[in-house]
Amino acid sequence: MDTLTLALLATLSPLPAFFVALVLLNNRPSMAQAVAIFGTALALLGSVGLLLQGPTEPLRFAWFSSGQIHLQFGFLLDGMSLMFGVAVALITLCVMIYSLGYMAADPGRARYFAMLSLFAWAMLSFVYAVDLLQSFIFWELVGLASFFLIGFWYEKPEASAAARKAFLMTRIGDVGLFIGILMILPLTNNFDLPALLDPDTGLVKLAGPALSTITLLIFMGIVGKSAQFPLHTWLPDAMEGPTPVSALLHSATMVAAGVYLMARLHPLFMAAPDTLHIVLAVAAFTALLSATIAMVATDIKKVLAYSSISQLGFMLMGLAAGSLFAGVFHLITHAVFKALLFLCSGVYIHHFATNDMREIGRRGGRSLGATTLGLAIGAGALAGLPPLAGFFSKEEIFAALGHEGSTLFYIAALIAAFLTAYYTARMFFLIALPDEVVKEHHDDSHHGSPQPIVMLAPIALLAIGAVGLGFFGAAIAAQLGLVPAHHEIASMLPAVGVVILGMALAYFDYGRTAAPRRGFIAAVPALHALFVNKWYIDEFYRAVFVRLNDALSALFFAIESRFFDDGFDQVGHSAIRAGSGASRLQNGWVQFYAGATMFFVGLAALYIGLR
Amino acid sequence: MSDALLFAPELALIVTGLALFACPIFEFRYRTAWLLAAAGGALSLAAALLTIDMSGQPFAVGIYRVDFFSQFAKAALALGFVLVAVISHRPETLDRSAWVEFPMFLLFATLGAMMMVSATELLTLYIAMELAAYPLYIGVALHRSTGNGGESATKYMVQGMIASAVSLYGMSFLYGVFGSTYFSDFVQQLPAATGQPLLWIGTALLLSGFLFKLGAFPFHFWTPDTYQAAPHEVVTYLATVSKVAAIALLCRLTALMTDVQITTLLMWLSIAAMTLGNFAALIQQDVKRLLGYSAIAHAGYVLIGVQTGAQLGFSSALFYALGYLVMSVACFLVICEVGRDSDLISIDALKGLHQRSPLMAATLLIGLFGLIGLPPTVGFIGKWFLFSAALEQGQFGLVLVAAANSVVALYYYLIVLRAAYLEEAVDAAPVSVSPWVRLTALASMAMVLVLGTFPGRFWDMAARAAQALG
Amino acid sequence: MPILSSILLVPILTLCLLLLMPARAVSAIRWLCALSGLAASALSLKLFFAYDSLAGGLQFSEHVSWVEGVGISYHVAADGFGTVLILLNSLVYFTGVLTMWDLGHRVKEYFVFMVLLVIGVYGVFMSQDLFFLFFFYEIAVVPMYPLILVWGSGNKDYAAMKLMVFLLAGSALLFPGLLAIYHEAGMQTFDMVALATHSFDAEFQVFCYPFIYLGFGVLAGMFPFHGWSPTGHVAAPSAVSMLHAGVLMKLGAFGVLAVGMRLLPAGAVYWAPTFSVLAAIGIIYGAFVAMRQSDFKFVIGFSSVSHMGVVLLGLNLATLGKAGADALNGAVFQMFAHGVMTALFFSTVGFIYDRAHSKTLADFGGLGSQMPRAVSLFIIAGLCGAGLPGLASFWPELLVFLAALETYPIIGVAIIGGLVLTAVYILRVFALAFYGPPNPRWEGLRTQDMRGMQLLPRAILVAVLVFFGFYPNAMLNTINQTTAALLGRF
Amino acid sequence: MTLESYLALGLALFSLGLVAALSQRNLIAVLIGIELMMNAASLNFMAFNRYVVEDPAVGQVFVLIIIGLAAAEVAIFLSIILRLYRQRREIDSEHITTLKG
Amino acid sequence: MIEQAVLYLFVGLVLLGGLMAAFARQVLYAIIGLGVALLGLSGVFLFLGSPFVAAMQLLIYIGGITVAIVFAMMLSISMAVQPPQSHRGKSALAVVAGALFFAAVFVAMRGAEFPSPAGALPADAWAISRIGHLLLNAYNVVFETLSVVLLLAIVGAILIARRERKTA
Repeated sequence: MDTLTLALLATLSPLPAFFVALVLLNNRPSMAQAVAIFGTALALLGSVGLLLQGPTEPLRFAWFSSGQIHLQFGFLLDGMSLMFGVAVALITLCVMIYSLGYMAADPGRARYFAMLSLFAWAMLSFVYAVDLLQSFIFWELVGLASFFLIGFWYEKPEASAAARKAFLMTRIGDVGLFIGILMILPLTNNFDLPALLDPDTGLVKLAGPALSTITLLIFMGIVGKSAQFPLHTWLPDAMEGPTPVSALLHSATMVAAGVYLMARLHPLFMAAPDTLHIVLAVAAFTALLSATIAMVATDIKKVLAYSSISQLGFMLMGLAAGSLFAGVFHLITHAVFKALLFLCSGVYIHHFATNDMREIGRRGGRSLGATTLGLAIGAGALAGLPPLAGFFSKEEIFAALGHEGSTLFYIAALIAAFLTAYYTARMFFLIALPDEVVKEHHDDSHHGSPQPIVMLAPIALLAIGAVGLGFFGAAIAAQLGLVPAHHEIASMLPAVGVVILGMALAYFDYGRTAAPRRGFIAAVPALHALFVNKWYIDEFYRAVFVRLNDALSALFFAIESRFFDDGFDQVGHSAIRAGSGASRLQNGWVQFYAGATMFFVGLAALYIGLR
Repeated sequence: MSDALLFAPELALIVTGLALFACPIFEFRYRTAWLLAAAGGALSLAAALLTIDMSGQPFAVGIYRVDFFSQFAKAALALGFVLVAVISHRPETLDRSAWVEFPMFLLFATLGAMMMVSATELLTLYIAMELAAYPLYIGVALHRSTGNGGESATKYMVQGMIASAVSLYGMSFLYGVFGSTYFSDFVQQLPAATGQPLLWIGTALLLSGFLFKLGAFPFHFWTPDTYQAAPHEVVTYLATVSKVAAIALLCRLTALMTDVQITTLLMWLSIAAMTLGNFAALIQQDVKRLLGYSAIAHAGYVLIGVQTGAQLGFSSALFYALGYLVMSVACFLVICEVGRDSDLISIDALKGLHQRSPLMAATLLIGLFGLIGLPPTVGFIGKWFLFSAALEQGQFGLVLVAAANSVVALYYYLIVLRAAYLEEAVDAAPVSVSPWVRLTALASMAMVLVLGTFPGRFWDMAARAAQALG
Repeated sequence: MPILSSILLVPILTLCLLLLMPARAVSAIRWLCALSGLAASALSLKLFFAYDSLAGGLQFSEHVSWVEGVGISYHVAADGFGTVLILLNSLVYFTGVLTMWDLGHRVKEYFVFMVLLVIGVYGVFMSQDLFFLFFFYEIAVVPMYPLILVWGSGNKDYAAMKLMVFLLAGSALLFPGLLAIYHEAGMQTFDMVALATHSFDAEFQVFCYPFIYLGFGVLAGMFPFHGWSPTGHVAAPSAVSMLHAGVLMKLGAFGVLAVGMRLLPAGAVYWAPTFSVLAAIGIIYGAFVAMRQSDFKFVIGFSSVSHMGVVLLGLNLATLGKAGADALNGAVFQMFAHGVMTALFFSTVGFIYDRAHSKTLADFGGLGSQMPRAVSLFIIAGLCGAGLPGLASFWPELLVFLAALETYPIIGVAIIGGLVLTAVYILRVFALAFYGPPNPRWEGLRTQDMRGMQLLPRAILVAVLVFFGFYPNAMLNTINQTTAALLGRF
Repeated sequence: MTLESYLALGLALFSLGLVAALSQRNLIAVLIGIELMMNAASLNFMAFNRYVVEDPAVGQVFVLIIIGLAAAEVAIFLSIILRLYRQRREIDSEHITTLKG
Repeated sequence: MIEQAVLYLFVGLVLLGGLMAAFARQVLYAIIGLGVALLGLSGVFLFLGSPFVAAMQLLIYIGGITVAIVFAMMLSISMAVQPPQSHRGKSALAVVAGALFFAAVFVAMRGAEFPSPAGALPADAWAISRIGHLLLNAYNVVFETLSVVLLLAIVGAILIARRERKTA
């Protein structure tokens, strides 16, 4: 098949699935599921086909012209997009298959699968977009699809609020992104990515000093999408969505879009050192911040959510440190193992109907053996335990940070890695090694098997990925057209050290038989409270921004009703009053009439006479 | 013979008038007199249209001129008279003992109006003016009610007499300044006399008689009171034929003797009239009274055209006069029909008119839309011409004031419309509308709309008429 | 066959037929109007495709002298803008008739007024004569009063009067303005094509332009003269709100474009900074006020104020700076997109209101599971309002934002930031009315969701939104040449 | 006496008539005031007739017509007063103020 | 000299009558004032060269109109006998209006210039026959119209003054 067909297949095929599932098959969920999975499978097929064909010239088509803008749409088929496209399609498909089990009892699953298709379409189109504006459009649509998915159970007020929050927080970032993109246009008159990135004729040359501003604004969008501080708070809340959705959104796709965009525009960022410093600082701070929160969270999805934020910080650090490969590599490995972790947690949640790790553990989480194994692999990968995938990709990031020579950030990353290892292990220990196990007679009849094959198969697939992907670093680098540096064993030591240290501490706190089962941080109550309350950031936002917004809208509303509405009414009333005044002249007394008349006649005569 | 032809519109009325005079003597029924009057009016209208292109002086040289202007105005007057005559097929609010004579009064008033527009000499003008006025004093006084009829007539007449005395006094000055009563002499001697304040005082005073007929500020006081408590049919006449005659005369006199002092005065009068009329109308509860105030406001609008002192202004004023005639007929026709049994008509009495008589409601709608100045009625295009004429003189501010005024006016017209069209009836008994009135209603609606959408022909006529003013 | 006059004649004939039909023949009346809407739509589509977008300029010109003495002529022609907006009007007309399919109260009169309104709107979009432009403009405005008063709801007395007073106050400004143009040119013609050849004195332009802009701007819901619009929306029946927000408000913007900017370019340039600021304030202001409303239609009403601010901003920016073409394209595109979008909004809200007899947000809650189709449609409209890509209004906003950013960076940043505000109030509606646990009070509505014929008009509107969302070229190709021609005047 | 003094006399008469018309309570007295105003105009005509005009007959005719019309006017007004009196039992101008506002 | 004195007497009568009419507390005095003023006026007319008009003034105005007014006055006999409390403010305002008018016109009148007759008047200029001639030729329309007006006035007056029939 030719490239265009494949590209169309890879991007467009979920769209008809979305439409059909939503509009035509709304009352036939099983057919809707089939259609959706078929669509995504086709997309996977397409993307794999593209990958096999290897990088080619971008395909471009004119889209619209207005004034001096000439926009095009098309497909950018370089190594990064090919690789990432496959990852997206694959993980989406995994999640869909998994959802067959997870959502089996939900009456609205036709809508669910439709929205997944919509999501797949938007995300894949985003990945392959050749034009920055095209990227933005699908970036927004990704946000929209995730809005619907997070708020899938819209009858739950929390879910609806979470969806809203996600949409708004990312929108705030998008404003920056949008401005940034629009600032590019006058400089280049088009948004063609290869042209923009061209080192000789691209934006780097054209923008000059404005480049810092532009990249910073674009980074704002990335902050929103990839849930970096200070716009990260939507992501944990977004866990209100169905767990497979979390797996999808917070592993390979939605949040990855930000990192992907940064990777896409990496040359631009590299040319703007000021921005890079800010990126590094924000990412490092985010990584630390969210790791500390994850340390004390008890909700398994919250832990995973904060770990996502933290890992995204890692990726951005890697990119900002100058290593495209480090960022992308971690992005891909993270996609796999985080999806794995979410899917595993989904099994627990589905089965035990709770998110609380302690509760899961107590009620026999480890009895779900396959899942617990998956959890162990995922957790290991996340913690960066060699030789799992996470180890290699994180190692690249450390190397990049070390290479770049910013000791401060290197240390920050180490601490974050330490914390990651700690809370990951904590999670695992809480589930797998509870202090007591309450045997309960679980009535499985209405649930079916706790680990149906449709749920286990994706887990297995991803687990394999999480184990093996680390060894494909060179291949991935090759796809990116890079040659990964060889790392000395010695340079790996600090990283491995902190990981082991973290896990050990977690074992000391939670794993061993006489463990206190409370984190070491509980020793410092102030910090503990800070972490448990997520650094009070939500409260701060509520107290400042939400209230500011409310106050402003109240102010404007008051202006509207007091000044404009009442003002109009006042004008009306004074007209009426003027009317009654005027008609009071008409007092019914004929001589007054005549007198007034003659008075004015006299005035008129005087006017003429005196001239 | 040709003289008789020139005088044909008036002659038709005179002949009919004599026949009408015989009606009470031979104790004919009202129906006969009514039919006779309508037929006479139609005849006169036909005659006016027939002679519209003629010009000449049927009587002694200089006192009476027939030209396009006069015939155009006469056609309008005759049209108004016919419409009013048809509408008053059962003038219940009129003293029943005077029914048979009633058409005669209207007819002679019309005759007076016709003579006014042709008169080119002060004495003729004066007597024509009085001929046009006295029958209306009588008509207003012939209200059946034992309540306010007399009051209304008294007020009307006191102010009318004062206005005519002022007018007469003004004529005396013109007589003195020019030493003649002939307009032709005026024109001749005007250049020499422009510096005379007495000339312009005389002119201003002379105009007051017509301002009174028009109901313009400061001679507007009679309008609401008289409209409210005079017999509906007489009010209809006052609101239509009378106005046309007054506007025509104002045009003729202003065209004759234009001076910046007079036009400035008229401009201020115009502003005062429309502002006062519109604002005072806002709080009215009685429909006829409200329309009285609206008439004051419209007098103000028409004066916009007159005060330009230019041909475009006169033609726009004449065109508006024609439009105002048909719009008013449409409105008052409804009032005559709906208010047949009551002396006073409050806005509430119109409630649910669309159920009681869709035709009447539609007529009122079209009429009021016209008065508001909305397309596709003649009110819109009429205002367009008027404002355009003022802007030709660069009077942007005046137009702005007038336009703002029309917004104020909107309110009270809509209140009336709302009652008629949009509210449910209290008493849903259908209004019985005689076929004649039906026809008149349709005709007036058609005229309002046709004049509004295809104004070309009529505008050309008005322009020609203004041209004839010289 | 002269296509523009045919388009105009369709509703005129419909009106005549309607007047002749007995009021009892309700279903015949409906079908007549639907057919008329369909015919008008077909003709408008034909016009849309027949318009030679490469040549641009005024096409399908028809010229008949009307009042020769003063130079009034019936001159209709369509440029790119007119073509697009005529199409919009047909669309809203047709879907509006279908939306009111279930009307039972004084049906004949309703359609009479509605058709009258439609005639006026068509007339404005195709008139090339100042007189006829204003003539049709007023015709379009007036029927709103009875339509709101008889078929409206709530505080309709007040709303209808307020609307009329505002709009006619706008025409009170226009009236002297338009006539002043005529007399200043001294060409004895109201023909805009001819007047456009006259270069007006700069001082006059500066003096006259505000009258034109404000006069038309009132109808376009410009801040701070927007008060009539939300109030009117709330009280009006749904199809009237559709026409009102969908096309009527566009008349204002179109007037600014066709009269103000075309004839008085120097005035437009002079005033553009001031009016840009006002428009930008309107965008932000409308969004903030919308955030606090408790009534569906008030939210949409203020969102219209906000969105029309984008149109007006685009118009003003068109006169300034390099990105003029984008700004103007954006403004015109936004007129169309907003028209379709609000039509969808009101059509859907009207549907909900007809069944629930409530428009109060807090009354609902969880309606999403009770009337999923209606709610979905509303959500689509809402997302369009929020400027989501893939729906038509993304493009115009993009273009206007771009121009704003280039011309007035601060305004640009502020209004792009306004996107968040838009999202806030739209999502607030979703959260209050559609999401959350279903309210047992509306359980009865489960069986009354949209179906069949009720779905049709809304589906058409959605299709249009999506079509132009992904294929903006269909719009931009049509208007590009006209934009370029107009920009040539500055 | 000069023309000016005749005119001044006429003006005085007109003004006095006006005062009468405006201040008298009895409608008949109001009528009297108006008659005086008309007579002031007559006086002007006669005066101009004497001093200014080429053909003095015109002014005389004018005055004659004025007299005739005044008679008609008085007849009508008196009958209206009569009617008013029958309706209200008085002809006090200050009491016929039902129609107002 | 005596002529002058008589003229001034008539002028005095006019003013006196006017004052009486304007300020009389009783209608009767107002009527008498009217009569006096008209009488004076007809005298002035004599001096202005027109005995015919003076006679007409006497005959029609004093003999006809004033008498008619006297008859009408009988109606309001109660008011005539017992004059109502005068409204002082109102009279003052009326005087102000009158004075304003007087002043305004007077100011204008002072600067007025009037044309004087071009040549000597023809001999029969003041002849009564000339009036008749005018009325029947140039002013025939006016004359006819006057008769119509009078006729209408009479018919109207009768109709108005007739007792209203009770309407059904």
